[in-house]
Amino acid sequence: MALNKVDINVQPKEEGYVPKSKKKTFSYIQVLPVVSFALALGIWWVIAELELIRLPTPAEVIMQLYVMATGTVAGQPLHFHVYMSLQRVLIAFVIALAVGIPLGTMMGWNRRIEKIFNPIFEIFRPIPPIAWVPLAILWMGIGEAPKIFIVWVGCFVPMVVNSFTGMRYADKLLMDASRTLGATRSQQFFNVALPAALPSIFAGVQNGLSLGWMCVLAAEMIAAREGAGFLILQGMYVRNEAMIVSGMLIIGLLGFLIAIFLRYMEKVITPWRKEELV
Amino acid sequence: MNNVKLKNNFFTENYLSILSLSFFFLFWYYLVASGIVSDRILADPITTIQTFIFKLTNTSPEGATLFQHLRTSLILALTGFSLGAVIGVPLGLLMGWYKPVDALVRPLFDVLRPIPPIAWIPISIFWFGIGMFSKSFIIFVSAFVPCVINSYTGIRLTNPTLIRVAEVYGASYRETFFRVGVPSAVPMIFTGLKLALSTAWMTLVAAELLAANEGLGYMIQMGRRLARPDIIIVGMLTIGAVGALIASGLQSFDSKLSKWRS
Amino acid sequence: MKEIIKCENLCKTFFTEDGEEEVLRNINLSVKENEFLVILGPGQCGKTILLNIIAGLETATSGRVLLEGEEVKGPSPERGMVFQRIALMPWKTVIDNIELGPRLRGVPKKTRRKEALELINMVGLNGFEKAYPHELSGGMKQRVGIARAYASNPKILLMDEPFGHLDAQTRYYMEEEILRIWEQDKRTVIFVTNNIEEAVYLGDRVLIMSKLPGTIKDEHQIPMERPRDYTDQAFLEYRQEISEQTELAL
Amino acid sequence: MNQEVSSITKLEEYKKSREKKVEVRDLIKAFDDLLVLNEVNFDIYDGEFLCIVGPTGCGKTTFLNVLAKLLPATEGDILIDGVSADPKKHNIAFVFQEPSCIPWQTVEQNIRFGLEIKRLPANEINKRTEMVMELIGLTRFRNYLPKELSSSLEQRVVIARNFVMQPDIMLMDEPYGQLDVKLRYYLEDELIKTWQELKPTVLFITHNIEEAVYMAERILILSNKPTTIKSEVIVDLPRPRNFADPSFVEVRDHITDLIRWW
Repeated sequence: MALNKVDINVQPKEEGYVPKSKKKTFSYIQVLPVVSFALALGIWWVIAELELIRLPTPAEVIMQLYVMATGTVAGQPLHFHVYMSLQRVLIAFVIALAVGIPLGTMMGWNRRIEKIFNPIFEIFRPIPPIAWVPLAILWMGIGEAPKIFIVWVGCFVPMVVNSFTGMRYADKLLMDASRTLGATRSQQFFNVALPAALPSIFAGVQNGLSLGWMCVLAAEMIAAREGAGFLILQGMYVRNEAMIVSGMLIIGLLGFLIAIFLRYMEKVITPWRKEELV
Repeated sequence: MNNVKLKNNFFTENYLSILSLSFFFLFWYYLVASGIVSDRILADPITTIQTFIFKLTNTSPEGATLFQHLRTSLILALTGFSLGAVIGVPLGLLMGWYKPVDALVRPLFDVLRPIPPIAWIPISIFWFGIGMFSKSFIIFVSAFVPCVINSYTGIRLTNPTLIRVAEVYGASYRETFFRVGVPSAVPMIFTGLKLALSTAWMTLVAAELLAANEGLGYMIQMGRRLARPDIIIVGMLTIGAVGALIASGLQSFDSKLSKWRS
Repeated sequence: MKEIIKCENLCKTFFTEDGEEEVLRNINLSVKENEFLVILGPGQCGKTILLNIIAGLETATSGRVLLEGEEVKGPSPERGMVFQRIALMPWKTVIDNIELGPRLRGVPKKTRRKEALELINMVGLNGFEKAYPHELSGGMKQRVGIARAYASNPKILLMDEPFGHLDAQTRYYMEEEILRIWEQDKRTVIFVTNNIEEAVYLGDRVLIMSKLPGTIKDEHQIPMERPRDYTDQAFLEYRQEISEQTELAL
Repeated sequence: MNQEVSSITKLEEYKKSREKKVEVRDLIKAFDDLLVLNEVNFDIYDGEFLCIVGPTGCGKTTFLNVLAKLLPATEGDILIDGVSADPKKHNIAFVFQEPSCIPWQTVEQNIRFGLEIKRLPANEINKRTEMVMELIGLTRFRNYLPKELSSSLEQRVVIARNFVMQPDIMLMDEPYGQLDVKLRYYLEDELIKTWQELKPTVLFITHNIEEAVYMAERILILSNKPTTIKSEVIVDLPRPRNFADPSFVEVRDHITDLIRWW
């Protein structure tokens, strides 16, 4: 079959190279995700029905979600628990932002500030935020304060670390370029170092938020009367596995929404970056 | 910008750090000694050191020496961590290399991925009680996810030219996986391992705070119950130091293995 | 013609823990107004460091750099620089990158915007004002680098192997482009390269540097007129003559 | 006119005196409906140094990938010794334009890479590796990592890795495109010396006409897209050739007229 001799003068974009053996499995790939979901649901249903391990069937989970959404758990409606968790994370996150990023950037930009604060920071950095729970409770009882403090530690450390590396390893070439254009030291800070460090600072914000989200769950499981973490622990105590699993799905969904929000914010704050691969 | 002074001794370079550290410890000591902060909620540095030495060999008050706590925690963390790595890394590599595996596993993985490892504690205790197995399972989950993600990214970033080099010499797609794909993913695999380790170490503490009768997490929990801030601080600093030690071990192993990177 | 830049026995030695490394040894050169001077040297011969010293990004161990007779310390907009790794601000659009110099010097918005648009036209980037660097090809990015240097209205343009990273075909084209831009808005140029053909194609005069420690080994006037042809007889003779002087950097 | 007649008879004599090694039959390559290679037909003779001259972006990388069977042809085929070319059965070598050293392997391991894929016996691999490292002067660098080599040295390692395969056909995609003229001539001389020593069949693609005339026994000229063979020229200048001598310049200008693509 003679192909039509197409007279193209525009520069053709040669197809991205795909190793030849990968290509031939293209046909049934689209079907697989559907298959795997169906498979997963099927397996879940079978295990639940046969009581191999105490696992609620998907139907029970949906029922549980409905019950919790309309009724109350430990005296509070579902959205209240979710609201409390998010509120704790938000407060801690904002404080961490206000303290962590300036400290990290200043330490990265000025050696003297680094020499002063870094040693102390290095003592506390390796301590996992959840290890602060006992001391926090000892200091602040079991109200809101200790939970917000734990989440603050979780958000604070990655923000400082990433802002520091972002500033310290900002591309020297860009600094030189700005100097040849007549930039003063402070102009270099605001016009070059800070924007160049932005992606790394933002990575710190992302890590901080996901770590903070983990910490609020831990804090709520150890000493709380409300919150998403308390929800799933409560499910454990009343031995209602449907409540645990639905609680986990809610937490997973919230985590997912936070991640989507952050990816969107990344586009807003650093619109000039290429799409990452994965 | 001019050339570095030939001989810069340690003191002139770091006098600021030494000053700030000593100020920090003095301030900490002053807070407790002067009674501004009661010694029932904060222990001064001297007491902390004394307790540290005491705990090295004594089991009181919570029933195990520091070493026994550390041993329990390490065994738990490292079993969960190595299981997570041994299963997570190969899976991530296979997902990144073979489209069918990616299409099959990816949806499941993407559903479970946003659930933080700590959220697995209740269901794990519900299923397996509060024994060793339950906590190892939780730590396995916490280490498994970062290993899969970073190995997957690592192999996806393989330089396509190197794949063609192997294929031109007649290497099958499978052989290219071992000769080119896996070695080029090694640096990212290590990034995943380091992340997995820190997550595992943190999840361990959470699990031990909730349900344990030995381990560093249990020790600091008991410190709170017995109003012994010195035991809490000793426990916290040990957790931090050991975590940092293992991380630096992994780092040196990593820099040896991927020194080929520019 | 007036002398713009003069270097008087410039030396540079790096002092590191494991001993001293002498990089430049009494470099003496002077560049006339609107002269296109090429400094040609093998890979590691300190030519980039020499350029950085003239630009004021690095200080010499001894010797002086005089701009129109006065000694200079530190960088200044009169000495515009074009870098091998291009060094555009990835977060700024093309026009913002070009306006950076004037903005830092406090030039009012309207005038610097007008100048920037003229420069974009001069370097042939019409229509790409709002593009980000990662959307541009290598050649186009370097055009922005050139426009940015011109925006500071420099007395001298310092170019550090600006086409070193481009593929062969783009490189030939960019060599023509830089000459076209230079003819349009004449400035004194010091162009550093390790490519002999590029040196013969571009330079009024070519200085050849030896391997480390870098010294000026030889000087060649290239009185051919422009635009020159890579394959014409005289060009090949100059190329051969200079090729024999340069040291092979395997 | 006679120059026309004599060049045809020269071509016939040239072809009669040699044995066919590679045959390219009605090769067509299209991405969806975009035609890139348009019925390409030519033969390559055993032990020949054939150059193909074409503008950048005339689909020469696709052309080489199809020849090396890295990319399936839409129509037509490539035969080696009469059999359809297959990287697994035949020894195909490919020097890519972009750096293709295996970054985590030393120079010696890089050179052995292809031989190990072909599963040659160990002593044969050692013998050949030592021989080619000696021939191309890389013995001194055997334990260097690619990141420690200059770009020209790295390219020589890649060339050594391909020569050592004793390939049926060695494809070279503008390996010296980025290098300075002095360095390029040095490496071209080295390439010719190695080719004369080991006698593989070489297909060398470049946009630089002077380079093609300097090295080739025969030159094929590609048209612009969609790519086809425009014309064929025999270069029977004695070696070593000199770019300044009149007969060289005459051949070079003749080819420049034939091309006229810019």
